[in-house]
Formats: sequence, structure tokens, C-alpha cells
Amino acid sequence: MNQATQTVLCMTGIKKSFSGVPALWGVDFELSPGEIHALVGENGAGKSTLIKIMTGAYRRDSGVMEYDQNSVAFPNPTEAQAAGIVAVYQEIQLVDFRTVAENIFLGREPHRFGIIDRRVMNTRAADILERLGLQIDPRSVVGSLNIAHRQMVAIARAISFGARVLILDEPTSSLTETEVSVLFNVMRRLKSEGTSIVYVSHRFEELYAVCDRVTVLRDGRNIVTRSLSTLNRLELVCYMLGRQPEEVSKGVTAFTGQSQNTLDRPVLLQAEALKYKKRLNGVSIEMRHGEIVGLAGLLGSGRSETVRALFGAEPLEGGTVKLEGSLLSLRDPHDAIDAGIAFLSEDRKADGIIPELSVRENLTLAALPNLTQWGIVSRKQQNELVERFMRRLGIKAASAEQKIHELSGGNQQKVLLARWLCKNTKLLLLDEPTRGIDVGAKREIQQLIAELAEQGLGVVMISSEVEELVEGSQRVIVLRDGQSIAELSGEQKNIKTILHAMAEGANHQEAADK
Amino acid sequence: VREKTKKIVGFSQTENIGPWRIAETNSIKEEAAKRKKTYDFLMTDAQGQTSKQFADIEDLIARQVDVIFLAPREYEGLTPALEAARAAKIPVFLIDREAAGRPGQHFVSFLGSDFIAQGRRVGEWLAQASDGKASIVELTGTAGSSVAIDRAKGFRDAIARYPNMKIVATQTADFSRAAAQRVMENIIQAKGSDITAVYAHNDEMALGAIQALKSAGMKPGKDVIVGSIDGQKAALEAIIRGELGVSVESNPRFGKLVFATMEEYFAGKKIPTRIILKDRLFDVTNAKDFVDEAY
Amino acid sequence: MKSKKPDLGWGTLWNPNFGAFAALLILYVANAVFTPRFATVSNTLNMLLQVSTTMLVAIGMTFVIASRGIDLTVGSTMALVSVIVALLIKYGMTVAILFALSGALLVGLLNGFLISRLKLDALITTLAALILWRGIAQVVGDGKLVPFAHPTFEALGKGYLGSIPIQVVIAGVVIVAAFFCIRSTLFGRHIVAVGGNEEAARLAGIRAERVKYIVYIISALLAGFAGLVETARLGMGDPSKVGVNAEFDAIAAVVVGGTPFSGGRANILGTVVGALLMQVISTSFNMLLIPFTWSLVFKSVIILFAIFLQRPKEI
Amino acid sequence: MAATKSLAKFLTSQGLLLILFSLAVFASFRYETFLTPLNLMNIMRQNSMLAIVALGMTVVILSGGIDLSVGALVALGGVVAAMLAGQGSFVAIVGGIASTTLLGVVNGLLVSRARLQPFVVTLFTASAARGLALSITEERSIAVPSAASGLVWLGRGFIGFIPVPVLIVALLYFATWFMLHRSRLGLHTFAIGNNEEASRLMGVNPNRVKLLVYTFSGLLSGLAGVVLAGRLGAGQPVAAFGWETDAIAATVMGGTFLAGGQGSVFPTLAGVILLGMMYNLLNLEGTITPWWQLVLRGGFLLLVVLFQQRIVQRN
Ligand SMILES: Nc1ncnc2c1ncn2[C@@H]1O[C@H](COP(=O)(O)OP(=O)(O)OP(=O)(O)O)[C@@H](O)[C@H]1O
Ligand SMILES: Nc1ncnc2c1ncn2[C@@H]1O[C@H](COP(=O)(O)OP(=O)(O)OP(=O)(O)O)[C@@H](O)[C@H]1O
Ligand SMILES: [Mg+2]
Ligand SMILES: [Mg+2]
Repeated sequence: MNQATQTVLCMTGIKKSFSGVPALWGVDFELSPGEIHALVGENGAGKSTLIKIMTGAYRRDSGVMEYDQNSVAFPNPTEAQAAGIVAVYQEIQLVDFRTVAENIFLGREPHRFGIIDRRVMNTRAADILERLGLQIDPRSVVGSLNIAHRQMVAIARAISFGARVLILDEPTSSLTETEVSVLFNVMRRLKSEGTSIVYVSHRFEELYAVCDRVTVLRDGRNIVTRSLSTLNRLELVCYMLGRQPEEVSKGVTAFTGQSQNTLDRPVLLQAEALKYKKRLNGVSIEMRHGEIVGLAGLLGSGRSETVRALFGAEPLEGGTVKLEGSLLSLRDPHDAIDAGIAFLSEDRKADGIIPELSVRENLTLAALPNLTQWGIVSRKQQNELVERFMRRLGIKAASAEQKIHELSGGNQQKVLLARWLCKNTKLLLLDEPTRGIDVGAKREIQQLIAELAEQGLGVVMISSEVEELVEGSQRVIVLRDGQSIAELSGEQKNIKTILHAMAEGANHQEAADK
Repeated sequence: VREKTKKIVGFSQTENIGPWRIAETNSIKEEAAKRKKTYDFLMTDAQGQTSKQFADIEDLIARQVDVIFLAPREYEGLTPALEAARAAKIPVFLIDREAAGRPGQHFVSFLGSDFIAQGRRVGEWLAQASDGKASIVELTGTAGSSVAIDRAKGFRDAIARYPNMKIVATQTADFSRAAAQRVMENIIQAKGSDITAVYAHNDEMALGAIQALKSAGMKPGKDVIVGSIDGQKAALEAIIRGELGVSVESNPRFGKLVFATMEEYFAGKKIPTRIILKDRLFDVTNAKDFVDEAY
Repeated sequence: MKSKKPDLGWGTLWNPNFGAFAALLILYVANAVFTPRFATVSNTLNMLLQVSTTMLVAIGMTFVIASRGIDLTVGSTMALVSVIVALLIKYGMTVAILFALSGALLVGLLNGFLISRLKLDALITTLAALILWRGIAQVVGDGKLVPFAHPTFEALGKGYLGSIPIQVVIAGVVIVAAFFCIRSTLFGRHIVAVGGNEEAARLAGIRAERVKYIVYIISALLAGFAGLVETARLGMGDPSKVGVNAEFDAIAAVVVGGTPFSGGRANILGTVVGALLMQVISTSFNMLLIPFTWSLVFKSVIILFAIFLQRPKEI
Repeated sequence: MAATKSLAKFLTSQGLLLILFSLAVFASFRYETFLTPLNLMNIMRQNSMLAIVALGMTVVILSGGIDLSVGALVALGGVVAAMLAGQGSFVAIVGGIASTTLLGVVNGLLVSRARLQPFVVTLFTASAARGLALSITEERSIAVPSAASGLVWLGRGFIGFIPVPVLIVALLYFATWFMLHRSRLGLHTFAIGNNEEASRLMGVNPNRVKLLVYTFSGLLSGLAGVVLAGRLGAGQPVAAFGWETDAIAATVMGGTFLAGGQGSVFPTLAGVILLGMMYNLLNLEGTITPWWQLVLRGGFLLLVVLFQQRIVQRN
């Protein structure tokens, strides 16, 4: 057994570049037994890359990795798993068509002569799920679960290895608070059993809640490794951003929280009694120019469906949508965009980026018709636009010609936001605009949203962070079971009431899930 | 078992691509139509595959036909099918190509041309026309087909006696005009004006080669003499224009002959095991007289 | 911001995107040395002439594959066009060509309808349609060859513009137009966007369904053109043999040229190189009088090697 | 959730069974000889070789790949077996299967290790294998001597009243079904077909699975070739043209996702039988001109695909 002073995992001078562009410049990282070690940094700092090198999903260009005092180089994640290093990656990686149990045991199925023992597999999976407090049938197909449950399955899988080193790359970005606290309990228990955990998150409360030490990465270099108890939030942010404390203002979000008076402004959007399948049965939203309206609700309450329907991405089966007083008939997103509506979807990978295309092309995709004359796209205008917005949003990329899938998650999100900002829009529909985004970028984006609203844009914002809704929006509309059940503004618009309104239907919801 | 008023004739054709096959099919269909009162006629198309043809024959047997006309895909591979027919006591007449099996036992009779002789006759004609001195390009039929093999063999037998007749290139063109044109263009690039003669395994390929020669600025019939097999209408017209030297007939019109033979068989007459058609030879001397009746 | 342009030094030679081009260059030079009469103007023109119909079809295929589809009906389209034009040429060339191309349009429309509207799988749909249209072409022509004589029309396949065959000129024009279309037009960008991520493209306001429709129509029309050229060249309509296996030649050209099956990228110049590469191999084997059966083997091995050179790198 | 999925699965296979059944009812009324034991046995026996090939194809497609070389491998396996038949049946059978298994390994290595696209790799190994089969036989068919009784038995023999090829098919389908749904290897095949990257990160070795899958397909193609050679009494280098497309069609008609990861083997068998029945009915009808047969086949295939995918999409 290792002594407490020894390290389980020690990486020194790790370098990695992608087609000539360095992502890691020589990073050191150290993990002690039985500690929860936070890995933080801005988007694109190199966290995910470092993790993938640990598990052998990527090959490092140079540097040493010692595991249990032995120098190792895992050729693939299988070897790392066998050696006791297991990861949950940032983009949930599961096999959708197969069952929960099969996913949990993939690659190490209980078997006899190569024949899988399904009974054992299912009962063991059920055990593991139960320990996480999850009511998921191990025989259900993963593709039929919602994102949160899938994330929990991925975590269950990783935990079930009883690994010495567990790596969690932004595991909580799509979890609800209850699930997060279940996860933290599990992490604490694993820690007490001697497991070391590497934990990546952009949410500071989480770091302070469970982590012992923190390593900060910036631009592919490590800045500092310290115990979290000796480091306050402000210092941490400063390390991440590379700025002085006085430059970084306080507050949870960049929103001022003061609602500007928009009552005298003309009405922008009137959506009434929207209906779509069983998901939406009567959502109404009314808003004026310059307003930010928050949509709150539990998972599956129909927030995403509402904005998708407003964007013409789901065919409405009932209800009316009026923009500036004129009735819209939205057959597809094209119609919505023509009318001046923009939409940032919650699933970046599936509905947002076009992976093989460059940052330039992704950024200008929606604006292309405006840059086109006689069917020919003006490259010059395109470049100007791209340069302007890359600078404005601080998008980190090797060049505008880099493929977007090579960017870190947060930077991809910024490109997608820029896609709509470079077009003239009246109404901005944002589904989780700051999910998976580092504090710096998050503040920038929040500021941007506020600015846009001041300029007269209407914004509908979905967020799972209630603070964001409280501070950012003038009004919060709470959805439950596809219906708008409350509209909170002024005094009423506080965390407690919102959570209360959301939760009122919680029991009801759980019953429906079964 | 079932009450039969009419006999059923089953015809298993190997494929229906190209003028020759279609003429053959049509000739048999026409004869069958003439006998509608006494015979039902069923036809299958093997799409150029022995395995499908085997299945077709099995289907015909299951359908309880009284006689099978078989235009085999190739020599090997149908013996088991013939055996199945024999077991079901259904007489088989082989048309235009032979198939492995014992005559009188596996099949009643083979009716067709002598492919080796066809190749030989073209060879002899070319030797005469070129005074026994030629550089020949050979365009062969579908790789692996017995016709292509026999026509190649007969031709080689004929020119073996002339030391100055050499095959300078032999390439397959799949019995197709388009392919022949392409292949010939390439050969012309490689051999240029060395070429003095072309032997094509069928008329279609000869016509393709003539196209290629013309677009390369060579005069078919003068700079390069061309010989082929089949005797189809377009070929006879080419002979009349002086572009094609010779076409040895390979008559596809089996309809009359095969029905007559079958009726003789049912009448209890003794049928010879091989009935070889007399193929005519068309060249500039007689092409005009036959062009109208050609297919 | 670190903005580094990919450098164009010697290192590019090893860039996997140039694998097919390198193979083409090597083969051409090797043949120039070893195959008599290979590197002549007339033979080079001959190769261009022979590759031009494949080129036309392959360009259309590049569009389809870039949109993450596939079109196996191209060969049958050529056959359909071939019989229609041959049957109708006696009513005048314009009429014949118009009707023939409408036939091709019909094929494209049906493909588009089934694949983009009804969301059927492209491979299996066009596989079935391939059989269907070949059958229809044969029914229309009653399975027979349809000879005709019409010098003006035949010039399409046999004529020259100066010393360059007309069909090579046609292919050249189509290549330039397609290159321009993919690179600079709105439609071109929409194709790659739809191929790259259809849902994302739709949410960015692109009418993906319409884009896919048009892509299949383009492919069918280009195959139609190829059918016209082929028919003019042969001087007859042939529903059974025109365009047989054209789809595989075209797909091979596209893929050897580096356009991936997964869509989202369209490398027109790559397709041109791919088609040329395969033509150089066939021609040189023909000229070296390598027996057809062995040439099948060698040709495959060479092409596999060329593809191997441009395999994706491991991270 | 799981229940609706398996219901979907059941319905897709049942959809096909429904078509099969209605076609059979129609046929038994129209052709008095359709329901005879002889005809039914014919359908089974005639299609057993394709069924074997389609089984390999299904497994490859499940793993997210495709194998266009199966037809050529059937031919190669057949001629190798026929050429070796003089040495006795055992040598012939093993030799025939070994040759194609080897090429299956080549496919597998190129797809897995070299990370090339399966469509292209197998397109060209197909043409190489075809060329090889033609070359080693000098383009002739090779007769199987009657002394090689084991080989002949494989193609034409009976056990009881069941034809040997049918028995082989039954055994193979059950064994493969068991492997796919009960073994780790089977699970891994489905997993990489669904999401290769995720499977890799979770500890599946995709390269090993792919290698095995293509090897299996090569082996089955060889077996089909050997059985075919036994059945015809000859090994033919031109055999099994276009079987790859028939096998793909059968697989897809059986509801297997062309993209991989979802499907099963028995529906494929139903697909094969449906294809075979189509030919059988055309033969029993016996008066439809060949070109109309193509139209009917293409149209019918299209309808089945349409029907099939509608059901899949609805679920
Ligand atoms: N597959 C890849 N190809 C090319 N570049 C890549 C690839 N993966 C990552 N990069 C680059 O490496 C850098 C580090 O990315 P990484 O994903 O590790 O960031 P991160 O710290 O995880 O960010 P985030 O918080 O946004 O997830 C980024 O600049 C990114 O563009
Ligand atoms: N009734 C349902 N049946 C099946 N899947 C559902 C159902 N309700 C929700 N889901 C799944 O859960 C996901 C989230 O649901 P939805 O988008 O309606 O809720 P939301 O309020 O937007 O939640 P989120 O916080 O995830 O955005 C959806 O993408 C959907 O796939
Ligand atoms: Mg990351
Ligand atoms: Mg949502």
C-alpha cells in the first residue's frame, strides 16, 4: 500500500499539439491517494486534453507519466482501465442502442467462455444504480434516457470499476441539484476508501464543496497547484484568467440584477397556448423589446421544446406566435430566421456545430445569405465579420480556418453565439447559453446578453442555474409538464420562489416518469 | 397427377443482352406463339449466371413442364440441373452452347453452331485477304465464356499455319461495342500503325473497333482489315460499306429448328445427338443478298 | 491570438490530401519512361477523352457524397437517356435531348423525394432504383440497340474543338463550374453544411431537404449528360450496356480523390485526380497488353495503396 | 422503454413476414405448383448460398461496416475448391474457405489497422479477388470431379429429407444469432457499430472486432462458394456477380440499420427468402419479358424498403 505522502499519479512536462498547434506546453500534474483534485481553467486551457492523455485516449508528444512510481504510457483507454484509471469524458460517451447494464459493463462483461452472464450483469448493474439512488432499469436502452440519466449512467460505469483513479470531466453540467448531491456523496465515500479523483468543473461552489486541492491550467500551462482551503474564489478566478484581483469584480454573474424599465417599449413577442404533442400543452409568453425573460423548470418540463417551437424547429400543433404584432406561420427554422428570430440550442454537438467545417464557416453559416450576391459568397465580408466577432468574444482558435471540432467546448459555444450575433435579430432564444463555459467567458457572455437587451433585443433564456435567471432576467416564467404555471417578477423573482414553483410539480413529474 | 390438355415448353435463356441473344429469344417465342393451341410456353432469364440458371431449371421442373429448351450459360456447372431434369423425366434440348453431360441421357440433342469452326473460318479468310502476313489485334468475348474460348481456339488453329500472322494484342471487350471502342483506342495508342488486322469475337465488338480505327484516322477495310462472327444486320451493312471484311454467320434463329426437333422427338423419331447448323460466310461478294433478312 | 497559416513547404508533399495526386504523378512519369507512346499528346488526349464521362458522373457523385448521400442510379440514368435520345433523335436533336434530360430529371426527382422527403436510406433506395430504371430503360427500348445517324448530335461524342475533343471540353467546363460552385456559392456551402451536420444546418436556417433534393437532381442531370456523350460516341442507344458499373467508377474516383463518405466535404479537384488516376492505370495496362484478368488485380492493389497513403492520422 | 424497443424490433421483422406471407398466399392461389414440397424446397435450396453470404454481410453491417467483396469471394472460393478437388474433398473445402478467409483478413486489416473506409476497401478487394479467380483459372470454369464426393455432397446431398445446404444455413444462423446476442464479441460488434469512439473509450478493442467480422464474412463467402461449386459441379470465376447487392438488400429488408449497431440475423434470412421468392414467382409466371422483370423487381424492392423504414421511423 502507498503511503499518504506518495503520489498515485505524477505527470511531468506533458506536451501535446494537434496538427502543429500546441494544446499543452509541458504540464505537470500530481495526484495523491485519496484526494479529490480539481482541474480548472478557461475553455480551451487543456483540461480535457490532459485527461485524455492520462487514459491513453490521446498519445502525448513528450513528457513522463508515472503511475505508482512506474513510468507508463497507455496505448489505449482499455489498458488504463485495466491498470485502474477510469474516466468519464466531457462529451458523454455511451453506446445509445444498448442497455444500461451493457454500457456499464462494456469491455468487462461477466462471462463464461465468452458467453455473457446477463443475469449477473443486470443484478450487479441494478446494485450500482441503486447505490447512486437512481431509479433506472438496467435493461432499458440508453438512448431512451434523458441527458441527465445518461450522464449518471456514465458515472455509474466509472464508479463500478472500483478504480484507484477516477476522472470526471464536467460531470455535472447537465445534472440537477439532487443528482449533484448524490454524486458528491459517492465521491466522498470513494475518497474515504482511498480512491483518488480528478474533478473538472466550471462551477465554483462544487469545487469548494468536494475538492481538496486544485490545479489551474491556462493556455496549456500549469499556473498553480494549491489546497483549496487556502485559496479564496477571487484568487482562483484571478489565476484562471491571469488577471489582478482588482480587475475582477465580484458577484455570481455579470448581470446587474437591476431590471430596466421596459414597460413603455412596444410588445415584441406574443406566444399563446403553444401545443406540441404531449410535451407542450399550453405555454404562453409575452414580452417587450429589450426584455430578458427567463424560463425555469425541471428537466423535461418543456423549456427546450418551447423555444424550439418558437423557432419553427418543432411543428406546432396549436397556439399562435406573433412577432411585433404580425402572426407568424413557422414551417421551419428558415421562416423563423427570416422573421428575425435566433436560437442557440442546448446540445452543441448534435444541433450546433458542423464539425468538419472551419470556425469561419460555422460562424457565418446563418448570415451567409446576407453575405451573398448573385449566389456568390463574398469571402472578404466573411473574413471581416469573422475577425470582428472572434475578437469581440475572445474566441480562442489557431486561426479562423481551424476546424470547429478541434476547439474546446467553450470556444465552440462562443462561435455558435457569434453565429447569431452577426445577423440582425430581434428575438434571441438561448437554451443554456452558459453551460460548460468557464467563468471568464461566462461573464463575457452574460454581459453580452445584457448589452444586447439594452440595444432592444428580446431574449428568452433557459438556464439550470437559478442565480442566472434571477439576476439576468426581468421576469421568470416557470414551466411544468409543458405548461406555463407561474410568472415571477420584481420581489417574487427570487431563488426560493422559483425553486418552489418548479418543485411543486416534482412529485407529479416523478410519477409520470415511471 | 393433373389433367393436361396442353404440353408445356420451358425455355431457359442465359441472358437477354445484345442483338444476338434477343434475336434468339424472339425466334423461339415466335415459334411458340404459332403453336399456342398445342403448347404453353414459359421462359426464364438467368441474367448471365449459372447459379440462377440452375435455379431456373429447378423452377421449371417444379412447374412440371414437359420439355426444356436450354441455352446454357456455359459448359460446366449445369450437369446437376440436367440430372434433375432426367430424374423428372423431362427431355432437354441444348441450344447454341453445349453443356457437360451425356447426350441421349442428360439431354436429347445439341443444336448449334461450331464455334471453333467459326473462329477458324475467320482466321482462314484473314490469312487469304492478307496473303498470310498480318499483325492482328484480337478482341475477345466475355472473360470465361465458352464461346470466347472456342472462337479464340479456332482462330489460333487457323493462323498457326501462317508464320507471318501474329496476334500482337489480345484484350477482352465483353462482347460489347462500347467496351471494344475503348479498348481498341488504347491498343491503337500502344501499337499505332503496326496493326494490320482485327479479329473480333462478335460483330458488335468489330463495329466498336471500326469506330475507334476511324477516329484514329485509320481506314478500316484498307489499312486494317477486320473480321468477326455473327452476321448481324449492322455488320453486313459495314461489309457493304467496305469497312468490315468478313462476318461468319452464327445463326440465332433456333425457333423453327428446335420446335421441329422436339415434335419429331415426341413423335418417337430418333434424334441425332448433335445437330450442327451450317453457318454461312458473309463478305463483300454476298452481303447485299442477305442484308435484308439479317437480324 | 496565435494565427498560423498552414505552410506550403516541402512538408505538404506528405500531406495525406496529396496521396492520390502523388500517385498520379508517379504513375504518369513511370509510364512515360516505361510505356512506349504513353506520354504523347495524342495518348494524353485519348485518356482525357475516355475519362470524360466518368468525370461527369463523378462530379455529380461528389455533390451527393458531400451531402452525406450516395447515388447508385447514375449508370441506369445514362442508359435511360441513351435510349430516349436514340429513339427520339429523328424528331430533331433539341427535342430528343430535352426529353432525354427530362428522363434524367425524373430519376433525380424520385431519388430526392424518397431520400430527402421520405427520409429513406440513400444506399438501399438508389440500389432499388438502379434496378428499376435499368428495367425501364430496357422496356422503353424494348431491350434492343437503337442505332441512328445524326452527325450534329454525334459530334457531341466524336467532334473536336480545335484539337481537343468536345466531350473533354464539356467535362472541363463542368469541373470548373462545380469547383466554383462548391467553393464560392451559397448553395455549395449549404451542401457541405448539410452533409456535415444536417440538424445543425437546419437550425441555422438552411432548408436541408431542398438542398438534398437539388443535389440528387444535379447528379442525375450530370449522369444524363454523360449518357448523351456516350450515346453520341457510340452512335446508338443501348439500354443494356451503357453505364453498367458507372456508379462504382464514379464512387471510386470520388473516394480515391479524398472526399469522405461521411459527408461534409467536397473535394472536386480530388475527384478529378481520382478519375485521372484510375484512367492512367487502365490505359497503361491496356497499352502494356497486360491480360485483363491480372490487370484487375494490379489495378486494385495500386488504388488501395493510393488510398492507404491518404489514410487518416491517429491522434 | 425496453419494451417498446423490442416491440419495434418485433414489428420490423414481422412487417417483412407479413409481406412474405401475403406473397405466398397470392402465389399459392395463382400457381398450383407453388405450394408443392418440391417448389418450397427449391426456394430454400437455391437461396442457401446467398443466405450464407448475407449472414456475413449482416454481421459486417452491424459492426458499422460494409463488405462489397462477398460476391467475388464466392467465386474465388469456388474455383479454388474446384481446382483442389483432385486432392480430395477435404483439401478442396479447406483450401477454398482458407483462400477467402485470407482475403477477409486483408479486408479486416485495411479497415481496422489502416483505418480505410470499408466501402472503398472492399470495392477494390472485390475486383482484385475477381481478377485472381479469373487469372488462376485462365477464365475457364473448373469441373469438380465426381470423385470429390464430399464437395458434391455439401452442395447436393441430403440428411434425411433436408438438403445439406439448408442444414448448413440453419446451423450457421443459429450459431451466429447466439454469438451476437449472447457473447461478448457479439455485444462488442453491436457497440462499435453504434458508436465506435465511445466503445473504444469504454475498453472495447474496435480493431480486433472489425478484423474478426471481416474475416468471418470472408470465411462465409468462401463456404458459400464451396457449396455452390458442389451444387453446380463446377467452380466458376464468373459466379456470384452482384451477390453483394442482393445480400445488402436482404439485410436492409430485414430491418438492420445500414449505419450499424441495430438489427439481427433471422430477419435477414427472411429477406433472402423474399428475394428468392420474387425470382421464383417470376419463373412460375414465365411469360414476363426480362426487362419488365427488372422493373417489377426494382419497384417491389423499393416498396419493401419504404414499408420497412416507415415502420422503423414510426417507432
Ligand atoms: N482533437 C483535437 N484536434 C485539434 N485540436 C484539439 C483537439 N482537441 C482539443 N484541441 C485543442 O486543444 C486545446 C485544449 O482543449 P481542451 O478540450 O483540452 O480544453 P478544455 O480545457 O477541456 O476546455 P473546456 O472547458 O472548454 O472543455 C484547445 O485549444 C483545442 O482547440
Ligand atoms: N415524455 C418524454 N418522453 C421521452 N423523452 C422525454 C420526455 N420528456 C422529456 N424527454 C427527454 O428529456 C429531454 C429534456 O426534455 P425537455 O427538453 O422537454 O425539457 P427541458 O425543460 O428543456 O429540460 P432541459 O433542462 O434538459 O433542457 C428531452 O430532450 C427529451 O429527449
Ligand atoms: Mg474540456
Ligand atoms: Mg432542454
